[in-house]
Amino acid sequence: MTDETIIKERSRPGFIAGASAQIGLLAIVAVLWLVFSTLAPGFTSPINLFGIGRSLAVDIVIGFSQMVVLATGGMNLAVGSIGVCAVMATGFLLQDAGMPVPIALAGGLLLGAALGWLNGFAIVKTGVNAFIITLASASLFLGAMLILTKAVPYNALPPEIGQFGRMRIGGYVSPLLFIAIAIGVALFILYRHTLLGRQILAAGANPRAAEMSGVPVGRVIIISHTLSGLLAATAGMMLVARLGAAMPSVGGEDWLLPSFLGPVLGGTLLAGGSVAVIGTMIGAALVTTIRSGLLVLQVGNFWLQLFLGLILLAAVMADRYRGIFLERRSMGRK
Amino acid sequence: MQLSIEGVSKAFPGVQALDKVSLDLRPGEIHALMGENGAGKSTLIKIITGLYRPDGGRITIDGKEVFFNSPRDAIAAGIGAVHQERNLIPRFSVGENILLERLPTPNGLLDRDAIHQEARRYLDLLDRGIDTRREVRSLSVAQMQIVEIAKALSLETRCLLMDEPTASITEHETEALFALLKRLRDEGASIVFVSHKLEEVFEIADRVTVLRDGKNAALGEPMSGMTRQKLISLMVGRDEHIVDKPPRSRDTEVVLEARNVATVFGHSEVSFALRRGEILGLYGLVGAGRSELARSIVGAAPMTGGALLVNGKSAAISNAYQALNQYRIGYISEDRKQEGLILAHTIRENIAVTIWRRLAGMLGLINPAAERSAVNPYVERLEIRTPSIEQIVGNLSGGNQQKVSVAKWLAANAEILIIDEPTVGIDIKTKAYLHELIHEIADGGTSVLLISSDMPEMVALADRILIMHNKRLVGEVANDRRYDTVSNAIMSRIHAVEEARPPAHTSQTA
Amino acid sequence: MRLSSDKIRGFAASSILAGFAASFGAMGIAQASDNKIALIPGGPHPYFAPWEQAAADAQKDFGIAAVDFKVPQEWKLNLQTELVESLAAQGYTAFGIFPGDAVGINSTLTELKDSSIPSAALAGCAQDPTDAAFCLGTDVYNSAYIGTKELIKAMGGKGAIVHLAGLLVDPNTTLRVKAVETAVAETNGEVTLLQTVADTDAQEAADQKINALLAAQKDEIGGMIATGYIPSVVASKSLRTLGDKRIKFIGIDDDQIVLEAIKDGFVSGTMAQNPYGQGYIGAYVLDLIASGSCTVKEDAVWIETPQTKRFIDSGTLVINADNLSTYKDDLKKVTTDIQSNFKDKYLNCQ
Amino acid sequence: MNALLRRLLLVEWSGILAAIILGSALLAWLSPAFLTEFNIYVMLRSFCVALLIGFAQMVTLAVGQMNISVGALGGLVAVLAGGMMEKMGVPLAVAIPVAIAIGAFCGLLNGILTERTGINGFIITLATASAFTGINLGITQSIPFYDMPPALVAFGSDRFFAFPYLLIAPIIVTILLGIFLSRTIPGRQLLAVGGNPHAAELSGISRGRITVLAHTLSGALAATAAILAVAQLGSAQPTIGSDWLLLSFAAPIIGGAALTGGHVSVLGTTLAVILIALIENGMVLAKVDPYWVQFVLGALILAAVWLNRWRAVTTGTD
Repeated sequence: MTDETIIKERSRPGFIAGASAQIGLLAIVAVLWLVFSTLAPGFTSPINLFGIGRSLAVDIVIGFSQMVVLATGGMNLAVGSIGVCAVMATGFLLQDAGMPVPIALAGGLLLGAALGWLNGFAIVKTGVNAFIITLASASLFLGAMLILTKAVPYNALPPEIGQFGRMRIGGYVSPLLFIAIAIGVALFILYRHTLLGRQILAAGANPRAAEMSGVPVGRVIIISHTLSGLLAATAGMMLVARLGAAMPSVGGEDWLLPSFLGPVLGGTLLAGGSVAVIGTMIGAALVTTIRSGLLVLQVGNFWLQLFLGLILLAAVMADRYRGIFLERRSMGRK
Repeated sequence: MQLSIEGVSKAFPGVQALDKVSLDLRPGEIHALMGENGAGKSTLIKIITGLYRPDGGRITIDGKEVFFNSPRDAIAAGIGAVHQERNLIPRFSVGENILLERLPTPNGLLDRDAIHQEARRYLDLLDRGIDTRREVRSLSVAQMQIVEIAKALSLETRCLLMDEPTASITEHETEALFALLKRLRDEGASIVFVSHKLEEVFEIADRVTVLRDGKNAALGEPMSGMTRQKLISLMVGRDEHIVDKPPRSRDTEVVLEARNVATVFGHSEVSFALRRGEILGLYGLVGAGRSELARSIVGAAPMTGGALLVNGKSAAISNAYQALNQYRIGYISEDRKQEGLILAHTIRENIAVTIWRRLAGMLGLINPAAERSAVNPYVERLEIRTPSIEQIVGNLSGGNQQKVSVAKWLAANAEILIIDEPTVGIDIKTKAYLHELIHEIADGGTSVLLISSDMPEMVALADRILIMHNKRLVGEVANDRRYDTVSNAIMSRIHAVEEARPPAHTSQTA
Repeated sequence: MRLSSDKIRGFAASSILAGFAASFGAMGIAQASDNKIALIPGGPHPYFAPWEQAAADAQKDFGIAAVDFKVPQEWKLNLQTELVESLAAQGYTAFGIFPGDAVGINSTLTELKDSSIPSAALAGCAQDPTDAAFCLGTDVYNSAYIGTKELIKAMGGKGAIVHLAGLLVDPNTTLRVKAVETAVAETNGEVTLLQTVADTDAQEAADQKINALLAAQKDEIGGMIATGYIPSVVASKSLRTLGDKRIKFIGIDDDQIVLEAIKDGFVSGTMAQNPYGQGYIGAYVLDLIASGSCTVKEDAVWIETPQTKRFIDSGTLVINADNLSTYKDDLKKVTTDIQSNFKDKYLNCQ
Repeated sequence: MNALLRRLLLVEWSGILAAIILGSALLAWLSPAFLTEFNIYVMLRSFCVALLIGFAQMVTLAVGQMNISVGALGGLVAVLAGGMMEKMGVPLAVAIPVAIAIGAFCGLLNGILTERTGINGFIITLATASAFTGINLGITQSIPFYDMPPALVAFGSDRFFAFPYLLIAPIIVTILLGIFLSRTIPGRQLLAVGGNPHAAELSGISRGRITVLAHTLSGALAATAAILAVAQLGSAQPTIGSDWLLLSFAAPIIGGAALTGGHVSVLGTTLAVILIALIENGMVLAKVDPYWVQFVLGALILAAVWLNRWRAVTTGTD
């Protein structure tokens, strides 16, 4: 044993949180699927699976947009505001400016990235906590959107956008889910195999040490926020497709909890320096599964929230005790 | 108090940390606990202080078996400790930290004046310069260490465990500490003293217990019959390899020159020249401002005057990123955990962090194979003991952590390395190895600015030694590798400056 | 068989309304059906409480296999659409939905239509273009307009008013703002709109903003109109606290606090809506459509509103001190009227 | 810079104080209604609940935890208190302590679950938040309890000149909390655990017990906030608490608390809540166009934060 044993308590498996932790969570999701589909046949009907997949896709991307900032040890309370700004910008470009779809989408994404950059820039230049800056900018961005659009939704978008949102691949799957997975793969590569990803994680885990080692910490934080804005905008675009309209009421504070839920359940630390890309996806899947399962089971109208909370609690505890059990067993072998 | 550890064992996942280890502590003795890093000293201390529970064996106090479920129990049983990790609350005042678990509440509420008076009593035993009302986070590393010791003393326990109390304090304070420990011993206290510095052990300990690989290599042997060589062979299992390298000549070109540098920390008129391939020592008492100067050089803190020249050209360094990537200056911080390493990341990531830029190919993709093959040679060359380079650095021993820290900078190919306290808390074998390595680095053409409070280390490594006092350079001593003459020259220089002016508080370090 | 037993229970029901409805059943207008109909509000909200009874009554009175009141966990669009999707997966055959978001609900309605599941907007409308078969509810624009007119009347035709509006990002809020502005403009300057205070949908925010408003301009304000449930309640309470009967106030909905304030003279009136009737009639009509026996008449005399071209007013009336005790009966009468004429006016039935 | 000013600037909340003074001066100049007795009453009253919400989060931040369930817990306590009084006829003097005890118990539950399972408090309280809201909605079916005792309602709206009686509660809580955190052993232990959990444990402080204590305290404070909200609104609304979360973090953090734990400021949090109340009041008074409200809110928070940052940099007390 080393002299630094105590560190063990606080340390964590590798920088992409340990595969075993994610298998545990995945197993819990699988068990829930088994239970729900046995108890309620409607759970696995095409329309329900399609619905689950589509909600999941958006939640995953919202989770990613928070995760990339959590990796730096910060947080982004403005994900929802950036999302809705991008949504309304796209709506404007499509409906009022008559731009073709790809240009309008690119415009929305670009705006999201720009707003994210603004957050990052302000955080690095002022040295103020990301929490406070993004709290203020959430209000600023949302406010600017309201001033410019007067909160009037754009609901005469080209029909192919709504059709894309309703499209079913093989009767079960929404193309949005593939987009979310593709983003997941890209992020996985980013954090696992690229210079930038590594620098982000190093800066998140120990900014002073990273700075001393020649990591441009400030630049890395700005890039992470830009990426967060881009991802929030992407989630916004997905909602535009899903709803067939661009509305001022999407995003905002509503995204805040889901944005933390996926990454944190999946094993991303709030302290920074670790990301769980696959975990975020599984974490989001856990919540979506429980929610959908309870709906299908027709659990009492107003009591549903209670059961959602209890099952969530049971799931995280089961995962936790599985981890402890494995640890004990590996010691027993010794 | 008669504290007795009998056949205690402790296993962690993958490691048998302690295997039937014993230790008996008598009243009125200073008992040295020695061993290389990873030998199990700290684990043993954590068991005695109730932080870990042993898998087997027993602990008795005055013949009665005791069970500690938490540090609380151990304190109640009369055992106080200075742990190796920093254990202070950064935002609390010095006084509150010292009396943390038993703050005085005369009428249900804290009495701040009483706290500071009480804390003052213990702090004065060691250092009068630290204000008990200051927040701990504003102290220097050495000052924090002194607060830690005062905190342990304040428990007034009959048994005191000290895990490397002198690791980051200077000789001056060490002397005060030793005088105090001796007095406590003479009053009947039992003290366990852990240190890697043999000189200290020989100076202060009455008996010694040695651990090697989690087992007893020696059990309570009297120091009177002990020789340096014997102690080393007990710990290491082989003889100490002593580096003895003649000082290098110094006619190479100047790579780093400071001209009248002033900083926000209060340095002024700091001028020196570092030549290619030399080891330039920077010695000073705690609070002299050595680390702060280093931080200013690499741009981690602003300079307020003067100029830096790198390879003869004026250099404006605004951050560490620029220092490394543009001027090839690296800084190995004394604060390994805060500034040196990313404890939660793997060895591979820690070493490669400085060279990712070089490794990255198209689209910024890093080839894992290339990364491993870049890192592996350093792991081998520095003999970093680990099952795999995927090991989390926080799980390594202090010595191996330091090797990782050095490996990182070797990999970075820095031309100028500022090495700050490279062997604090490092065991003898690793220390010797690191010394060899630093010589090797310099021989390879890298210039080293060495900061150390460890006089023997300074003498063994530096080619010449700058003396810093109160944020000024007050002299330079040539090093002829003769400990007595060099250390005398340095200390008398410092004392001369000290006497020339009214005594200043040494606590003004920002 | 089912019909008969339901019929007996229907007759046994004490309410006049149930009696009416059951007699329609007895006349053979409604057929027993296998439809499962869900009535879904925008989220948990006291306004929709009568829907639960309306669902139970409709199931009984019209012999529908199931009429269920299903509440999204929170007032969020995605939770509402997930609930709809899930219920569709479970075999519900028709949906009566309050569009918590008038635009956002449309893609879900389109999907329901694609799966041949009819839906109707109840209580509030979905914004055109929409696939909701019709909208039975309160015309938010008209209600706000009438309310403002009522307020202006109470103020004696002149003075300055303040509009307490709901969430700014809600499309309905925009309509209400316009309605109030229009009503004010029609007075040709006799009445001025002093200020519009928005985002008063949360308790504390409403309390804070409304009180701050009263503090600042108590003397200039001649009247206030609230177009959201919560600001109505909070403003009623604030006026009572202030003890000010000079400022006229028109609220919305029949929350107990508002009604008592009307009784005691602190509030001039409130715009009653007809939640029970919306749920009850909605279920009745959805059953007819989902059974395939009727289709919506395209050329019926729909009311056209800024939101939709197929609007049916479920009845808006002003509750004031005069009709405080009788307004419930008035609403029931409205409900019966709408229901008895619905088939002829709006449907083509075989 | 004269010595007094410099010393004032060294205090970390002085930036916020300056923002408050500046803002008040500006508003007094802009709107004659600002300094009227009634407006001051309105501002003080709106500040009461918000302050307790900020404190409820602050104590968990102090120990290095978070309580996502503050709002849900507050909502639950509000309807339980309302239900007790309306449906069971429990007298006010019994209902209030019971309600606070229920809040403390819910907090205790949060604490014990966090401590025993070793799962991040963020996740635990996220789950319990959902459970608390579920119980709240299950009991009320989203319909408020209206029949509150007149004494409670009067307490929520009566005033002595500009001083709302409601303010008594937060004043007492502020003083007690200030003393608790700076002058009592559990209070100091709480901050010690937040500042360096490992060190605190080595010093014989039970990390577990202190974490549970912080959560329990947070529950009790949220419950107190809920009761004040009931008094203020005159009815027990199930929606109480639904919009507390962001404010609960914003107030202590703008007031200087560290998200990582170990450092909070009672005074700073109080000033931050005053600042927020001032901004919101000011926007109504200044008749800000509703479409501009959000934007102005963000800009003002940013300005206040920047002012404080400027202070920190100037004085080097970063």
